[in-house]
Amino acid sequence: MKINLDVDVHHLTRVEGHGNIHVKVKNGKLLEARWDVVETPRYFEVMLKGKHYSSAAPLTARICGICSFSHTLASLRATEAAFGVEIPEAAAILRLLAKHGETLQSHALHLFFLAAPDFLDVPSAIPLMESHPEVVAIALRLKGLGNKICDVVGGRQTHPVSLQVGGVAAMPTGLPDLPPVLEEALEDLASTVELFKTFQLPDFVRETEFVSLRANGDGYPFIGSDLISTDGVLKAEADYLAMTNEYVDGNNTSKWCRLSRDSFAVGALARLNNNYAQLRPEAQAVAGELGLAPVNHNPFMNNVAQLVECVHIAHDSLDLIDQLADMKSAPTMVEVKYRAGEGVSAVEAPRGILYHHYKYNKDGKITKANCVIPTTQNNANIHNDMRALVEQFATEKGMTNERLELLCSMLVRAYDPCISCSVH
Amino acid sequence: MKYLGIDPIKPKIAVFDFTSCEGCELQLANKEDTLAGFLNAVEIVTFREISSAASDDYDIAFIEGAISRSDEITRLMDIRKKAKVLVALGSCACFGGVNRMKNAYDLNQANREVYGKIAKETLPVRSVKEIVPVDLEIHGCPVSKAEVERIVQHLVWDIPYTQPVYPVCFECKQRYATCSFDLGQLCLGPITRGGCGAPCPVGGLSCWGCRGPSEDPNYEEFFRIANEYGYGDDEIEERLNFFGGFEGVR
Amino acid sequence: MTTLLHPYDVTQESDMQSPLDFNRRSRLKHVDRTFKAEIINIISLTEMEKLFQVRIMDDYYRSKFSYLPGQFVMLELPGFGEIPISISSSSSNKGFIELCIRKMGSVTTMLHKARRGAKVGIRGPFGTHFPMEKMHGHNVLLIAGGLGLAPLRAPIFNVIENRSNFNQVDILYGTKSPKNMLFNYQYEEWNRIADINLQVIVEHGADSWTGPVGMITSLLDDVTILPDDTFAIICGPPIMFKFVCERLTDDGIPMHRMFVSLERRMHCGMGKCCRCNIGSTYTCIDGPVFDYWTVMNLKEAI
Amino acid sequence: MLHKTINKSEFRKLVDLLMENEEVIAPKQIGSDIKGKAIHQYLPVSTFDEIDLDYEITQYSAKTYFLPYCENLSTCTFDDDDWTQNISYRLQPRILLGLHACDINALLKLDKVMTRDSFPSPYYVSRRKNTFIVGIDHEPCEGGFCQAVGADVVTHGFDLFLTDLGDRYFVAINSDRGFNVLSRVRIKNITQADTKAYLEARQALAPVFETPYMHNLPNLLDIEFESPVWEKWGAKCLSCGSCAMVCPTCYCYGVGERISMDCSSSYKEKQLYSCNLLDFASVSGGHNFRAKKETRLKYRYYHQHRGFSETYEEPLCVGCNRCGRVCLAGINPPEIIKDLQLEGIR
Ligand SMILES: Cc1cc2nc3c(=O)[nH]c(=O)nc-3n(C[C@H](O)[C@H](O)[C@H](O)COP(=O)(O)OP(=O)(O)OC[C@H]3O[C@@H](n4cnc5c(N)ncnc54)[C@H](O)[C@@H]3O)c2cc1C
Ligand code: SF4
Ligand code: SF4
Ligand code: SF4
Repeated sequence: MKINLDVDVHHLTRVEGHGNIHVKVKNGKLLEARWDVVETPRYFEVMLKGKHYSSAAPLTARICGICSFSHTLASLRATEAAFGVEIPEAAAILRLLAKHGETLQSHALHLFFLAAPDFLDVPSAIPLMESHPEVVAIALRLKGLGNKICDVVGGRQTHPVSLQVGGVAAMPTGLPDLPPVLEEALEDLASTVELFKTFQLPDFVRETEFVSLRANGDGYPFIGSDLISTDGVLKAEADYLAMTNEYVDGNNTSKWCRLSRDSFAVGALARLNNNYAQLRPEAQAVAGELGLAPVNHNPFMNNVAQLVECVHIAHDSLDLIDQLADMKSAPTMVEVKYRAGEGVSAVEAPRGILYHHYKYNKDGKITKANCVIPTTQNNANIHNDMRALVEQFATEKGMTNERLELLCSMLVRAYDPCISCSVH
Repeated sequence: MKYLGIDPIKPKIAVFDFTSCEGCELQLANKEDTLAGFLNAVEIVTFREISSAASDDYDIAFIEGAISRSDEITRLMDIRKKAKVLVALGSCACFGGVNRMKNAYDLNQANREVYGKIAKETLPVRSVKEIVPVDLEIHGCPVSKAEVERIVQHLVWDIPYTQPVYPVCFECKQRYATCSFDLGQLCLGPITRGGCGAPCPVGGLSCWGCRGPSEDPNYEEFFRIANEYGYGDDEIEERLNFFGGFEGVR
Repeated sequence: MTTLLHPYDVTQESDMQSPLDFNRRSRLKHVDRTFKAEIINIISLTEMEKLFQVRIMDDYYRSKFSYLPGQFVMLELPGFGEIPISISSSSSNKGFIELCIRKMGSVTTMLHKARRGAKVGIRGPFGTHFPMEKMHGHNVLLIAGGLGLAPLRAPIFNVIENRSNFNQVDILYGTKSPKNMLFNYQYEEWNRIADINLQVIVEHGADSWTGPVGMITSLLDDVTILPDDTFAIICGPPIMFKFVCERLTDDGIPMHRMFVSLERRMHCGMGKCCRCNIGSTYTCIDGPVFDYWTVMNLKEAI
Repeated sequence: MLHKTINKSEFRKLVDLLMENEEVIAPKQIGSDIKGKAIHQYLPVSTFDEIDLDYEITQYSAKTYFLPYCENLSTCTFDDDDWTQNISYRLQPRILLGLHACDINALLKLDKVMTRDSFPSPYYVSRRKNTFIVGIDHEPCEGGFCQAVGADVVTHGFDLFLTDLGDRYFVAINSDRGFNVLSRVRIKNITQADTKAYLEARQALAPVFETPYMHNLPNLLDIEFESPVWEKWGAKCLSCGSCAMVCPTCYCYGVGERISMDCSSSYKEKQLYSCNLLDFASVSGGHNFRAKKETRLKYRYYHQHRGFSETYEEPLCVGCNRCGRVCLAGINPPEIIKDLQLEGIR
């Protein structure tokens, strides 16, 4: 067989952050298939040292511009755990609503702007404004809704200000504006499902261990709870290090992770594989329509899982706003008394489970910090998937460098990696 | 899209990211209600975060992020050569942003702490203007898309743009907010450049100064006030250093 | 349910509807309405200045629009801003007005791109004027520095058109350099046809320049001033008219016979925004034309 | 002016009735500061219980309901090379409840600028005429000096004005619509006892605090134009404009225009400004007529206490001292005026 393929992507596009793909196939033999993260490191864990507890969340929010709410929430919860602070019920609901806003915004951005162009054969969403105006209109409405929720609850679309140690600054005044837009979004999501039915996902399966939060009986998990894997590992939140097992790879500025196998996956697909039963029936129905049932081992199905989650979130947000309507004068903040202590928090960022871990001294200043990012956990798995993908497809008839490059790129994008996040 | 018989220039825009969270880039794709108009007014030729198309032929380069590695310096110098107008987008590009706090630590030790034995290359954080000349700065962490729109309009019509010179307090007051100082928070509003609409004090967190100093700020009085309200020099220092815009004012 | 409070609509206020005079004093309804006007011609004067001939499009409003030398209009580029600009043409001109505009900031730069036929907005006219009638039968000394010639052109036209009403007329004009000179195509006409003694001085000469070089005050050395019979009109940058006015005071011209046009930041033209306010004086209503005594009393005026 | 009394329970009914029909703005406690002092603000309310009529002073004045911080003056729509300008004014009536005398006096001063003179402002007039004002008597607030500027008593400029007589209010009716609205509930004619009670109540509101000595202030300001007092206070000024934003009478503004990204429409926006902001008097080309903090600060006082007096025979300031309270640097009229008086004597 005379198959020679050579793919070299320097700074993959339509992903957050900087990563490279190298594939070399010589005479049908795989010589190399690499996914390398080359993002500039920022040393957040070092910068956190010595900082006052009130700086932790605003600082770690800047780890990532796309999932700044997740970082904020993870950070706040870690601090609250260290100080033994219990936030009021209304604050917990508001935080989950803000989280939903972020997930919706992030998933919509990924599905329409980063992933969809591959399926519609264009380099970006910009040309779609002419060729598929209705798709773009839906995309903008959904993303806009996510941003609006963030804005109303968090005070800003990116890097929230109202979410603070002890709860949420105040009951937002803009809540009543949201339900009508959410109702509209349900229709837009239905149209999106129809669109996704027309997309051909690559037929690729590699058995994988999926890690996520585990539902604690109160619905699909987003903020804090036990940790679970499809290989049967179950750990407490505070025991996260046993779940992540970070190590440094020479080619990457991002660390890599392993658990039962030499890599594992986190993200929408992992959440869904572990917590399918907790999805709202409307979301389960959509999953069924799109052929997604747990446990699914096709990484490209992560796109579908995101869409299913959007449906879940839209319905859930309406419920949360309903609950809040009866809590107009309920407290949203408790007084915070700092003390020496240690806290861990796990939050499901849009692209997977995110951990923050701080140690505080008696002055309320950080002495040690650790953040483990979803994409850090995914990177090794992407790398392994890519090897398998190339092995499966390299020998396919008519395979060209371009097609292989597209396939590999689509694979990385399917994970919706947050690369600068992973190199924080 | 003619205006009063005048054809706008449709500038070719390229967006590049360096050491940052890519939040400012993300803002470019936000403000969904006017996004179509925004994307129509310019020709985006390179924007890695949302597009696979790329070209070296551009008029305006938006630079997001601080500079903290040697390859970034080379890349930036190359962009400067190609761009007619170079815009620093966001506080990381303008001042180094939160990244600048890294400079207070020993980098070798930092490397050991994060990466153990396999150290990664890193340089002290610098802003874009510390490396190449910058034509226009858009402050903020993240930038406000409304302000970006305004600036892009000025670029599209090629007319000069003036930044607001007043401090954040002014807009904070216009939003009917209660002063953070009254609520027991240290606020940099009195010395920080306005234009953001004061989302932070209005949202319940005081202003942390992401947009850097306003024009002719009264530092002396501000420090006196902060002390008077009971904030120690350490606290003030930590806050001033947060976004890198106030380096050396104290 | 019966209404407790009845909405009040200003636009229905009958006694407010018709203007008392066309300068729209007391016209409550639509004080912010601009007259749409077409740029009918653009004359490039220097690198920085262009002369725009602008015509109000509505026939009725155009026929009603009248102004006096020294008044200004608020010129609007919808979507870009509104700026005060002195009317630079003859007040007897009914068809169009002329605005001489220097490219400075955003609105003026945008305006410099405009083509013939573009439609802009005009509000006004606003402000006080040079009291030309008072000067009848006297000598008139018109002194301009730089762009100051633009507002001075209206009184110059007035003098020319009513030449017999004035005695000796001098125009002294100073600019940075010969290439900054405005309206030089008209000097000959003013000199020869209108019998006006026009003198130009530049701060920095050039090879082709044969005229005098120096500060504008040095031109005054060669002008005979009859203190009891002379009115002076001075337009230019603050520092210039300070020097000139002090010099003329020394020469004996009473302060109330010297008129200057002040420049201030303005956002409304109607004595509301306060940007041009100096103590209790609104430059847009009580000015821009002031006599020198008033200016002296404004403390910060210069 | 007609006078009646109304029981407090009836008054509550009246407010409920008003609330059913229109937007009601009233003083509302929004929290407390770190020292535990209540913070009040004029805000839209939807139930009577949200209202706190016994407030001392609101942090912001009610000015924003007449001169909004940002107001759309006109919009333009573009069509090829042409455009059309559209202007509309606020028409919806609303009720502003619980204004103190100083704040009503402030409106009367604004009326002088905005409704008379050469160019009345239709934007202001239409908001003013569409606002139903119910005032209420209250003792002067701490630090206020309304009495010194004659702003503690008000005789017009409102629809209804209340004086608390314990179980009932003594109501001054100053407009036909005020009369009409009152006729919806049970009111009583005033008795001699009511009048006596009213006068006693007023008496109790007499000066409580030391107020600054304002004698001959307009002339003093003119004479002390170069006084070092301005340098002393100017050095503290943050040039943030907070004073003008909370002041019930400061009305300076700027106008800017914005065009939509697709050039299909634009609008002209008025934004209240402050003479303390750095670029208040700067012009294109870089010249700033008031480049120094102290000059700008001085001119705020100059306008309030001399300029306005020259034109209207009374100061613009109503002595609420909101500007003094809001200023982080502690710049306040009573102390500045005191300093000027001392400086004048020296
Ligand atoms: C009574 C009067 C008459 C004038 N006549 C002329 C004239 O005949 N020809 C001419 O070229 N210029 C004249 N000017 C100056 C002209 O108004 C300014 O150059 C112009 O406003 C600059 O606007 P810009 O948007 O280009 O500048 P920017 O610097 O972008 O200014 C932004 C805004 O600031 C305000 N502003 C800035 N400078 C001035 C200023 N000097 N005066 C008032 N507002 C200002 C305006 O609202 C302007 O829109 C006159 C000014 C006044 C007060
Ligand atoms: S909260 Fe901050 S920005 Fe707002 S007025 Fe107070 S000091 Fe100024
Ligand atoms: S209020 Fe301060 S911290 Fe917040 S966006 Fe504005 S300048 Fe930045
Ligand atoms: S005391 Fe201050 S805020 Fe009150 S009216 Fe006078 S100047 Fe305005």
